[in-house]
Amino acid sequence: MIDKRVASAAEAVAEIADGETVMIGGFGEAGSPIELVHALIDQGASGLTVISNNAGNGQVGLAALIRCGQVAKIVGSYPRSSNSTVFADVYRAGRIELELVPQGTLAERIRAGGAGIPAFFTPTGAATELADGKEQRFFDGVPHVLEHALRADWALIKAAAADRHGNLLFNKTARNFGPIMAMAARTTVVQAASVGAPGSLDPETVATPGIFVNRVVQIADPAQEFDLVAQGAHYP
Amino acid sequence: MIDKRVASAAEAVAEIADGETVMIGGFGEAGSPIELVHALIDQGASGLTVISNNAGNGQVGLAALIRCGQVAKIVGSYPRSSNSTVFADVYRAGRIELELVPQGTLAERIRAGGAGIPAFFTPTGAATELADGKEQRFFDGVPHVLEHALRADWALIKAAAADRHGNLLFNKTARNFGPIMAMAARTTVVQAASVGAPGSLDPETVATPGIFVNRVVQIADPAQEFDLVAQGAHYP
Amino acid sequence: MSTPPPGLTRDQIAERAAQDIADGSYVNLGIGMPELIAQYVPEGREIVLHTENGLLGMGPAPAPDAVDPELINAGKKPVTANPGASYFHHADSFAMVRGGHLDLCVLGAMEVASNGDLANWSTGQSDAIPAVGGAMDLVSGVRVVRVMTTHCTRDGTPKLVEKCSYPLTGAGVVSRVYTDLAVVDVTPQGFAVMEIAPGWSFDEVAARTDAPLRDARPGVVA
Amino acid sequence: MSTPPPGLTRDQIAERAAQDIADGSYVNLGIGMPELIAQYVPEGREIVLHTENGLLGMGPAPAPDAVDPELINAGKKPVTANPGASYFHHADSFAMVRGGHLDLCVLGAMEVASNGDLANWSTGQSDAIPAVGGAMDLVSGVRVVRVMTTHCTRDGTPKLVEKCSYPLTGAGVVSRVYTDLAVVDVTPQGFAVMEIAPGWSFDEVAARTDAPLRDARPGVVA
Repeated sequence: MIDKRVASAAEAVAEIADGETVMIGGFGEAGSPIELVHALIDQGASGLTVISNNAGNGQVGLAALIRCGQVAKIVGSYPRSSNSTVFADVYRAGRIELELVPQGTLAERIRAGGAGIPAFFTPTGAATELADGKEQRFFDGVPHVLEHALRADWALIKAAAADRHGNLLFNKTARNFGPIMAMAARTTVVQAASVGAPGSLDPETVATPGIFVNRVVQIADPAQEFDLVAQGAHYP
Repeated sequence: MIDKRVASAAEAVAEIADGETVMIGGFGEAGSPIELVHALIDQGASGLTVISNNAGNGQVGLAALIRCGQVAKIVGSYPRSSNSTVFADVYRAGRIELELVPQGTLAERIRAGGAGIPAFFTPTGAATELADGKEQRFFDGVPHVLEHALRADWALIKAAAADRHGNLLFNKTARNFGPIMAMAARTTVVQAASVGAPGSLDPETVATPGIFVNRVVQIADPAQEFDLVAQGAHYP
Repeated sequence: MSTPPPGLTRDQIAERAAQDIADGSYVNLGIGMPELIAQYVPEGREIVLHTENGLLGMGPAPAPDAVDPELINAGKKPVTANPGASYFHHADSFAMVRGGHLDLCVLGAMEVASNGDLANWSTGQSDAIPAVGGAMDLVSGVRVVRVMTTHCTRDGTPKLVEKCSYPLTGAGVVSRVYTDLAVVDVTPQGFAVMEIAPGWSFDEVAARTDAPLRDARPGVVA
Repeated sequence: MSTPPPGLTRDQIAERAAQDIADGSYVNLGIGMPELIAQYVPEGREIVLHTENGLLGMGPAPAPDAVDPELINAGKKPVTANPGASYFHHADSFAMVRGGHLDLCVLGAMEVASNGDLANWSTGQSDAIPAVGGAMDLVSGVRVVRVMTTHCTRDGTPKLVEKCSYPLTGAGVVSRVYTDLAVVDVTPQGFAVMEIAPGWSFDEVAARTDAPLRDARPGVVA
């Protein structure tokens, strides 16, 4: 029997080890797997490499994970935030490393990691300083850079609905990095507002097939990072 | 106003010119855009390069297009058919060229064509004769081959439902190559059983966003290639 | 020379930029000033807005009581979805961008060079937090890249230059610039002024531009 | 030597192969004989079948009056979808394959070599119609690749060989072979026989194998 449900966020992230790589879904405040990230803060793993488009908002979620000193490196496209100085402070203090990647290249590298494509050529970033040191090649007279796949030990993502097999639906623009991060991690952990029996989701509309998912935690009424930041919430 | 509807299959394919490249959706008999292919037969363009996983069934659709002498080259993975000798006869007579591509590489090359990725490395086919003459490189000690994007002048695909913007839903395994071929052609022509107003499809479930579609023809009661072949139908 | 009147307002620049968007276009509007353009699409034209975080068919901001924190744009502001919209993940979203499926994007700029180079992501200052987002993807993939910006920075430094001093977002990508003072095309011969704000002269615009300008206004013999 | 009894039937080979599929596995079964395996998954184990044309959670063949020509498997035969199924396009389907997400595939074979090389797509004959399908993708991406086949061709030629004579599907990819005569593992030391069909001796199997065989049956001292 296939049953990917685990009882709690704490149990779902218990095995994340120091120094591992963790993809964290979300774009801005939409789709942040807040409860999973807070469980990771409670759990205490450190020296993590986090792959995430942004670097957190306010004093919760990823921003709090960074503030707690658990993140050694961020791979992302836009770590600036108008509502948080956590990343900026830690970065200026030299206590976190940053690999800056154009947003579409970040997405494509993650998708490649999940699809068994070790490297691909892209025009994005060619002839800019983000191409420095990268292999370049012309196609049809246009310069391209060779970009390598990104994979992770863990992916933490948020879905709107799941079933026991790990099939997922997302909500609007909270989908963002969820489906591709689910593909690219050794162990994908999902928090979903509802978790039904197989057959509860229409097979035509499944956005992430269960084969990409390892653990599902039901968080029936998830906090919205948007609301927590607006309220000035602080974790822990 | 965005209205991609055209009145007939004939009108939708009227501009396909001799020598152009046409992607044709479908896997086996599922998802074949039969009415569009028959309109292309009526229209008469020749010297075509067809990108399609298979090479047709029975004496209808793609098999008929080949029999009519309109196809100079096939790019596909499995041109053998248990229910048709059309391709085999033409191939043995030396009247058609074949580029044989592993099925997943075919899909990924089409997706790359649609995604602006000119080339990528894949392990598929490395150390086989299908890698002969291709650039090879090792990643993590495993041999990979460099594969190039496929694009086309036209894509002819079949959908279950569409809207005026060209958003598409597919039916079950008839989805197969439809979404990626729609991405990779200069002009994508869709036959859909129903064509509604914008808003008639749930934005969470759209499988092909309208940006990838140029023309939509309503074929309310499309023939199934499966049935035509079983009936021994012959086109024209 | 006499002091010229104020240039176009942000809304006026947006209105001007919107006039050049053809009916049926798929368009990405950069964060900040370019977002205003959506409000000025001329009556009778239907355009589809793409926001790179995963929505095609973006609509205007919602009423305050209808905000969904999971329906936002690339600038992280709440938006709505129009009829005919679709949601998708980031790899699919940037396949649209990189694959040349968008007709037009209008971006902000720190500098635009007369060869079409664009700098809009980094001042290169060592204490700044580096952040690039989707700008490099947009300029390398979208068919037509235009810029909407003030002609000069707040301290009066020209943004239209002979060569960018900031790190590039993309090389040779911009085809047209809308500013508070002018509409300027990037041509093989450099900047060409197509229109000038009311009350401004060519020389006054040229004095605020750090590259040679050609007067290509219809009816003007240069 | 005496004539041995008939080997296992196709159904018996399938039943044996099914016993090695762990509960919860994601599995792709090759066209032809391997498809039979689905019918013999032991009671109490839930496995999810992938068919590369775009379905995860494939169920058995439908009743004749319930055939949907748009719901087929990679062998182009009508199938059904189990609860928990999902449909997807070909690029996503082969991302599952190539990306290492499938636990197991069981494929047919024309030849398997003692180093794990597999040939199952082409006889290399000049008048044959070349066709490869998804076989090369499966062997390069799926974590465990096994083979189900008759031990010899109809004319008695061994399929387990020292070196494949037909064009390869993949190099060093097969880990276990189920035949009508034996279960044979591919090891760094070559073929190792793990089980033998009732009524057959090691020597009789070895005589029908075109590569050195090691007897690695539990309890047998080689």
